[in-house]
Amino acid sequence: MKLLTPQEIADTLQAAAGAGFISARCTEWAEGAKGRKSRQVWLHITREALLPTLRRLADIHYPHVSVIAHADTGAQVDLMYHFYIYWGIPREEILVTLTISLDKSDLRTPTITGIIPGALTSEREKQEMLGIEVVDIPDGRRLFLPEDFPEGVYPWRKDETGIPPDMVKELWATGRDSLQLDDTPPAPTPEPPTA
Amino acid sequence: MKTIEVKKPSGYFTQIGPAHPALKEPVMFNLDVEGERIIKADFAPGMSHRGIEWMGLRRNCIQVIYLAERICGICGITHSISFVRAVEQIAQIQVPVRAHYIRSIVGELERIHSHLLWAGVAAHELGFDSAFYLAWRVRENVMDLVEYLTGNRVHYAMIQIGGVRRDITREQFPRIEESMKFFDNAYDQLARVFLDDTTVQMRCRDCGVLTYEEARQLCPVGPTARASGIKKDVRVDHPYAGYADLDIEYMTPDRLTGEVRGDVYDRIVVRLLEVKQSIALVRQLLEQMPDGPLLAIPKPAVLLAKLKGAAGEAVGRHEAPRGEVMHYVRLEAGKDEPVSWKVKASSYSNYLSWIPMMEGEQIADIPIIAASIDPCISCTDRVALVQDGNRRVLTKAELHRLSVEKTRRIQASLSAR
Amino acid sequence: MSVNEILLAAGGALIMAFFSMVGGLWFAGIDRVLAARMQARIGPPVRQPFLDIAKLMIKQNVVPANAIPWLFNGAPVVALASAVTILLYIPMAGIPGLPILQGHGDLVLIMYLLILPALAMVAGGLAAGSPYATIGAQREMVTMIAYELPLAATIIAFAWKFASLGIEHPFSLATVAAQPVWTLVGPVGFMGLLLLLVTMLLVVPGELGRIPFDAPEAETEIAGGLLVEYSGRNLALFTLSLAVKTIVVTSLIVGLFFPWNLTDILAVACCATTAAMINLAFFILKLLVVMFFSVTLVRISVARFRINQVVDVYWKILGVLALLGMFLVMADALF
Amino acid sequence: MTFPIVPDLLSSLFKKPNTNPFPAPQLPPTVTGLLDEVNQGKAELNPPVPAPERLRGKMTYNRETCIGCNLCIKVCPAHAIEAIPAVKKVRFYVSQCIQCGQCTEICPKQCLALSGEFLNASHDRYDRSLIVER
Repeated sequence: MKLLTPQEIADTLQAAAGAGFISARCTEWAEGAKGRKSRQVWLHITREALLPTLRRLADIHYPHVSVIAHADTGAQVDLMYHFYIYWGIPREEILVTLTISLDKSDLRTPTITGIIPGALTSEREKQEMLGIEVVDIPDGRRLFLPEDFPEGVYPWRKDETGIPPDMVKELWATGRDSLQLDDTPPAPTPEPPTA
Repeated sequence: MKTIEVKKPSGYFTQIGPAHPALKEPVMFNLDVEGERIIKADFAPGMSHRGIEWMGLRRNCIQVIYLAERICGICGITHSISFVRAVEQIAQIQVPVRAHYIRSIVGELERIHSHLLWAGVAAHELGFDSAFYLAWRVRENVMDLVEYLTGNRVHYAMIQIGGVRRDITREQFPRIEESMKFFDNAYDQLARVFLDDTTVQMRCRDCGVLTYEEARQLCPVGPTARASGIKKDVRVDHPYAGYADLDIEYMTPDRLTGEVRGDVYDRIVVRLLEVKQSIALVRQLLEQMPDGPLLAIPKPAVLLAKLKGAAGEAVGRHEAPRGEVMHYVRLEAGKDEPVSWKVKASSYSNYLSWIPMMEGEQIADIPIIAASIDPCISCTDRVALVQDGNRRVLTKAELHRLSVEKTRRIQASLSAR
Repeated sequence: MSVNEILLAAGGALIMAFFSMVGGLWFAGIDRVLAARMQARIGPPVRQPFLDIAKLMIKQNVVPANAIPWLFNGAPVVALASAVTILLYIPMAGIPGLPILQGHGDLVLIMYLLILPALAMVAGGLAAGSPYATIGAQREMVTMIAYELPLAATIIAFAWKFASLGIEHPFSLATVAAQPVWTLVGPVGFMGLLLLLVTMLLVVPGELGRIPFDAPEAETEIAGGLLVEYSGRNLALFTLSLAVKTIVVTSLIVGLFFPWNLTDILAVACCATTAAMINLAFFILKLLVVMFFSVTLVRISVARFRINQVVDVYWKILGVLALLGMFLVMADALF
Repeated sequence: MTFPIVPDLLSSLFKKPNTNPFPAPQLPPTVTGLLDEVNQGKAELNPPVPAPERLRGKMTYNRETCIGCNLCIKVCPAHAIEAIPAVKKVRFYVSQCIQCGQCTEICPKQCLALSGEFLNASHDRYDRSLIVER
């Protein structure tokens, strides 16, 4: 197997994404005394280009799906699909992140479990935590949230569908205000204003 | 949200969990069984969802390190190391090499202790309590060593953004070497007890098999993947910390047994081999550790100010004892707290492989199969109550009230006697 | 039997029941301490099982809503009563007056009686109405069927040996106690008897539901199986019946294989009471040794078997061993 | 058939147990009663396992040198530190402290430290012994 460089991977995937390509960048990061580098490819694409790009990626090397990360940016929700290719080859692994941005008015994304079944856990989690509909997901039940968790509340959203303040219970503060701490010295009384 | 109707199966339906002696942490297995055989397996985690990521988005990066450290009760370093690596990449902080080595040393000691803990739990699930006591007795030594080096037995508080907080000095080396010698012997003993024992072989060979192809598609990590012959190990694949300078091998079961079967026995083999590997790695790291500072930015106040100005996204990873841990972090300039933080713990990737492992096996194999991926779930303060077909959740306060009431009742009936 | 004899037997049975329970719990305590020491632990004090029973007795006795109460509550009583009953048939250390029911039953009866406590547990488990208990009850039945084969083979071998020598009442335990079987055989038969002894030692953990044959209870799989719904007094009774059963099966092995008395070996002549005391102490020591090798050591040095492996081990390994032993004992007569 | 653990088990029978003993061999009827007996020299407690040098235990606080900059509150991950704005000092809740020691590092006046004291259990998390104010 000929190993592609990060730039070559970015180019190949850009071609696969076609019109759905938005931006790409390659980064490196070195640690340790010998300065060996780990390499990352970040691709921003549209939702429609996700499956073709991923199929092309799987042709290069069967990707290890790490997780689908997320970020609520206000009007949109970003989904970052983190894949690793070239696993099993010492120090050659490359992180390929496919980012898609979904408008909050249309939070739908295709399932990638047809290509990588191992992504199911992460997709189920995105549904319940972010309110995203994963189209054609083979198992759409809740995963982590309790059964009596209210519908329409999505813990990872930062808008009005996020966790409402009345669901938040600050355990650390419970009972503090009722303490009678008598040995706290009183605040210095300010001098009464003269004249 | 779309839901799937579960088809009514033949045989009968039984549940194991969320609280069950076979499970050290709460997860629920829904099983269709025929006699003793499992026809269909499903699981429901989330009995202990704590909303850690939500909490992290309301704290600054230094606070998040310690929150991350507490994601897992056993791995005190994996989550904090992953988180700080992501933040360092965003803020472009170059960590001193000595700090990288210290991170790796603590990481390897943690692997030894975690694998020994697992070996004990697995033995207990098999009903082999003597091996459980043996493994945990041996583990006590590494716990003492970690306490000696970091100040605590778990939750080491060693990691800081840009380095480590405490040094491992030359005066401490003999104590570490003493422990490594102890583990050399302990490894021999453990390998004998676990791998040569006839009853362990009877229970674990060809039980809970995960084939190479299944493992490739379901993307498990760590020893679960390696036991099926999948060569995935962040320490080898991805150069980071002190590991970047070492020559590390993928530990697959064929190194000891000459074949890969992907069963529970192979997972025991992999973990034992990794204990041995970790001993060697600690020695190498100590030998090669350079001198130098421990922190890129020694003053925490300065660090906080720098992080407030940092922006970008990055991924930090670490090979935890259970496999890959990954943290995605996104920072924005002007904000103390991360705008996005996604934690991927190792068991998160391993859950799905339970299903092919369990189907077709016996009820008796559930505990050891469940334990064989070394699941790390977690604990919480709520309990589900089913009454007259209705389900509701009891809070800690309610539980406390109920138990007080019951104690009063019993006391009253006793005094009435 | 006259009324007097019946009264005497009843009184003796009560005394026997008391001593067997105390002794059984004491054995359980010793078992736990020995196991702890072998695992490099300190372990509980020897009196711990007594404290446990005392605690269980004052605890609430929960009867599940979907249990069959009379069966659920009756099973522990039957288990304990039947365990004590067996003891009334087993000779002990040649002490006069023991066994209380001497002459009323033989080895075959004991074999049947041995099933009773287990059957009571099965009934209790099924009556509990819990899936775990049901699985446990099914497994207990399978285990019972499994260990019957080696047990039966051993008893047949003994009876055949005595019968072939023309001894009256070959199935009677008194016969076995009077003539240590080892003295009746040649080298080949000796080998056979050794095999039978090993088999019997490994039947004990099955009888008592200890690791590796504790699939019916399997704490980490089915949360205690048969006993999962039991609490309080009922659980105490089951615990007691298991304790008594420990004495029963170990005495049976001692009675079959090691019937010698210390006074006979040393040929000491002393008054009857002293002799009885010495013999009793020696008998208890023999029981402890048998328990150590067949219960304590076995249960801590292996992993639990799956239920199909229990059957495999009892039929394919121990069954074959027992049959081979029986064959050797029979073949011994040819040489 | 091999059972490699059996020799280990049999040899442990003649060795000292590995467990660190509890202060008292068994739970005494009353703890205070036992302590009284110890004070009178009638009973003995098993000595505790020595704590390691670097152990991070209960917080100590020097109220006099504290300038009330509240930097420790900024880095405390556990909300264990509370500001007392009236006097510009802080208060520590030991029951919520996770002993990370981050506050001791950021403190500009070095008025905070972690002691080796680790017996911090109490039935009440706001027990007076678990609130450090000076």
